[in-house]
Amino acid sequence: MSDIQLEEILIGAIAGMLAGLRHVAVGASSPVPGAAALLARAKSGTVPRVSVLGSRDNNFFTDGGKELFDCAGQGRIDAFFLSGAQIDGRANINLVSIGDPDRPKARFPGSFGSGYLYYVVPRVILFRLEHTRRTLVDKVDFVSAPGVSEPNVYRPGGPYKLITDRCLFDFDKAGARFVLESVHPGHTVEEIAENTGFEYDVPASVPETPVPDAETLALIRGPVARQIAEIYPAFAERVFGIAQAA
Amino acid sequence: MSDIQLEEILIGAIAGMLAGLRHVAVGASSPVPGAAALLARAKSGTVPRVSVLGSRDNNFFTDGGKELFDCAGQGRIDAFFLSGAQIDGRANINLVSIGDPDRPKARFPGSFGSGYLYYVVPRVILFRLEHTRRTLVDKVDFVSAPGVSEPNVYRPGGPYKLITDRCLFDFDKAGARFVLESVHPGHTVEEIAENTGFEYDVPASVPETPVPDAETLALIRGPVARQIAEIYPAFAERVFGIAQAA
Amino acid sequence: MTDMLPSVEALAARIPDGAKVAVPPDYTPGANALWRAAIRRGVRDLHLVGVPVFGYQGDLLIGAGCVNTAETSAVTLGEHGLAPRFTAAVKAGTIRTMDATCPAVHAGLQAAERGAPFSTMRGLIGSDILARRSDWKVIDNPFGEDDPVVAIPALRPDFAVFHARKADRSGNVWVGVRRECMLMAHAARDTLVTVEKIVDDDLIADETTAAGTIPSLYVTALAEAKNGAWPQAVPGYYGADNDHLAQYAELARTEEGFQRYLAETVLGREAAE
Amino acid sequence: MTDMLPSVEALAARIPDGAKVAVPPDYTPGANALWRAAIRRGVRDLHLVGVPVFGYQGDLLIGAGCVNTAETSAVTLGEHGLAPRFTAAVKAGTIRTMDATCPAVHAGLQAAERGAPFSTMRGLIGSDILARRSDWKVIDNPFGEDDPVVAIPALRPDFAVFHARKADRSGNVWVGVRRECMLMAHAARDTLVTVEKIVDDDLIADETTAAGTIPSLYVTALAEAKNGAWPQAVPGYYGADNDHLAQYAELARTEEGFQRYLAETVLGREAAE
Repeated sequence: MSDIQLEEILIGAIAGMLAGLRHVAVGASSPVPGAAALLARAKSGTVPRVSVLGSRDNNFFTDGGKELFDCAGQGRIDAFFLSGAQIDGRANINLVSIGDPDRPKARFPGSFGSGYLYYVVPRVILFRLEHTRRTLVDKVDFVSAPGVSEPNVYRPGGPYKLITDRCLFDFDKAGARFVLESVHPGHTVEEIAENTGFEYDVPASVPETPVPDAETLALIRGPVARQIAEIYPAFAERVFGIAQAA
Repeated sequence: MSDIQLEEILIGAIAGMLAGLRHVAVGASSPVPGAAALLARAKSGTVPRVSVLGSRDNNFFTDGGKELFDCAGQGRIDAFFLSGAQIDGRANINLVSIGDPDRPKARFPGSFGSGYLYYVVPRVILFRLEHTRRTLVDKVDFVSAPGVSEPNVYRPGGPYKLITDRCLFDFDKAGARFVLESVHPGHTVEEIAENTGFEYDVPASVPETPVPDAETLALIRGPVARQIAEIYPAFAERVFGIAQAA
Repeated sequence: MTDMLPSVEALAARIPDGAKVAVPPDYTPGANALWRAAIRRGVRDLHLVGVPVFGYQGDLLIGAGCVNTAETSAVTLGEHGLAPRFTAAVKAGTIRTMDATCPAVHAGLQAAERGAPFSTMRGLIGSDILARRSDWKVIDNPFGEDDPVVAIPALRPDFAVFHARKADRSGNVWVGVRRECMLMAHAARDTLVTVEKIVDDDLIADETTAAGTIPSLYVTALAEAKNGAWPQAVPGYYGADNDHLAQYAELARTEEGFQRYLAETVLGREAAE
Repeated sequence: MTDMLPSVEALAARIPDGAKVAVPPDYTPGANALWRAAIRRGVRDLHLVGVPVFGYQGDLLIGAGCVNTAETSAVTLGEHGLAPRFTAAVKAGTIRTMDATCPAVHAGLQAAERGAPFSTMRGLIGSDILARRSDWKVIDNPFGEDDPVVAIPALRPDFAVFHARKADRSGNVWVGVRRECMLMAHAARDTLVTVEKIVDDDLIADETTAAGTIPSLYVTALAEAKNGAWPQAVPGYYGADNDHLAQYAELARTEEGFQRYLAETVLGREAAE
């Protein structure tokens, strides 16, 4: 199994979080979540609908830029993916800046739809491929969207899992804390502790993140890779060796 | 001039109220106002746009049933027409019912867009072909939309004129009263008083409503009649003798 | 995702008694074949929402005793005059009316479409429409000063029901510029549609048709129903059957006449649909 | 009603200094030829509204010193990374940012489209986006209990500016499913559009094209501009010039590099447009 790549493990793990859902939406610039959603659809038929922003074949919206958000507000999107330049221990995410927002040390693109989708989509999966104390921090510098809200705030949605290049966290809504769920092959519980800037819970026993079985791997490298190449040709070439169209 | 019909006088008079406007909209079931708007466009080129609901050739909306109202809210409609089963002396209009609305003596179709358009369209022209004490009343039984509003209520629009089969009233916004402006040929100031259920002002001298000149009449009976026949074939046949398409 | 059903009867079976159902005005094709099936099935206590008004289809349902509430800006048969069964029911006090004004219906549906609790709108203040709608509220515009504005709560029908010209085999439905059908479908929990024909093309794949298409995500169930809007018009397919509508308007002026119409045109029509 | 102008220079002349201008995201064609003309003319102090984000066109305008405010949910060059001139300007404090979240931009434009004073929306509460937007307010939902909700005031740009595929000779503009352009045009006071080509057909007369068409009523002025979105894509006409955009992203990392890009690609391009 040494030839299994990190991306394939992540795709397999995320697909497992989507089983049984009706509609999964994936934002722009999200090749791994996109592939995971396509895998979930290919595996089970239990995710009949996948919307990938920026895709030609997997984007059926006909009401302009607002439709994704309207659709989420109507309760028709079950899962979405968000990231953060910083993510903190209460699952607050920062997509804006480091330091004073008016004269920041670093400035990122901006919050996109997170200030809404994080509140209304039931399963928001946080995805961050750089797992360091720089990105996973005690407290974000700017809250694009909070992980938890006061009880009187309308909040049917919120963080469900956080997956990084080292491990998978579950989010405990009641305690407003992450819980280490599994560690990817080749990584350790101690290494996670060293590289995480926020406090989190560690159960007595932490399993290894499962790697995709042969059948799943064949799906990932076959139909899923071909479909994702339409949207993310550079990603498909790098990970799956699919040559880009001229 | 004895062959000039009432409808032609009304069409000519209303067209005069529309001179210089950019966009006149006409609701469904309004053949005389529709013809007046088309005449205003034909005469002067000063009304470049006429929207007639229910028309194929004169309805350019592409955003569904809401667009007319959005368009008015944006300030892009300068004039519109409303009627009333009852209209009272403060220009309140009733399109709903006579008596207790829950067990009415008479019930009409309903308020349509009047509860909005009467407030936001600058020149709302009231049009009622039955001028009697039954229709022009002291106080309407149900206010679909009021003629005037409290000073703190957002009200860029409102009543501009009231035209009936007997006469034309101007509306004095400050005084919240109608003023007799002209009497149609063949009718008298005394007859108006007998048949009007509300109080209104009468100037020392009340002119006769002008009849269309020969050139205008040719426009009404020619291109305007042909255009209105597309939308209101029965009206065009009755008034202009244009045979309905099979 | 869309259930492709074999008949209007199967579609009508989806509408339970007491459902809140949004229907289009008469200038947009109504799902009349479906409604005839629903009447035959004996559906009761519907809360009809006119978007923003309704006509023949609602008058028929009211006359057949299927409706307990009419939430609408108007009820009209257009050039055929007043809607006689609606008028009679209101006068007899056998249905509840929730009178609206057109943009308020759109405002409520748009709040539902957006997942927002309410929309605000100008107008209405000082009217008896507002005075009688205890479900609407006047609030202060927080961006103004002493500036009252009407708040219209999200209007989320249980069902949107209409007829369209075509759908594809995935359940995407082309409505062209009849965009109120798209708003209804976005706002409603479930949407039931009849179409003149089901086509083999993918209506979403070609952007020219996609621009007027409701994606199947919003379409719960669908059936082909040729002439499904009769006696109303379907642009590009057939015009309104004005002789029939005039006859309806005449017969429906009395309860006896309406019952004769119902027996001949609705109850006796099952085999044809 | 729409002014048919002979050139992008004539269109650019319509945009005064200080205008509030709504622009589309990079996946919708931007009026880049028009913006190059505006830069050559030396427009200043624009308030750019990203609907709901912007990319290349805004970064170019910011780098050229034409912008004082960026009201947007994000600024990104997509696969080409961060928008370098935006990032530099924010760090240097030379532009004001009004950070938003996508549906809040749509909510503000929809309020303007409807002539409503504000829209309400869920989300945002507890975020620093909201904390820093003093032009937004938290109000009580009058239909709930202890239920705070965000009020977004009507967002009415002075101009909506974008590129589209085709227009007809009356000024009707076909945008297909790029419906955010229609929302922008409805909401803005004036709309300026460049198109790949002007066609002889009436785009409103045929319902299939009408369904994706902005009526000329909303289109103030229009000019044909072949390749007018370059280096962005225009679906059905040309793809994005990714080599050029990558070069831009590289050069614009420094002020010197950006000035070189500007001299070569914008100031030196007048004859070509």
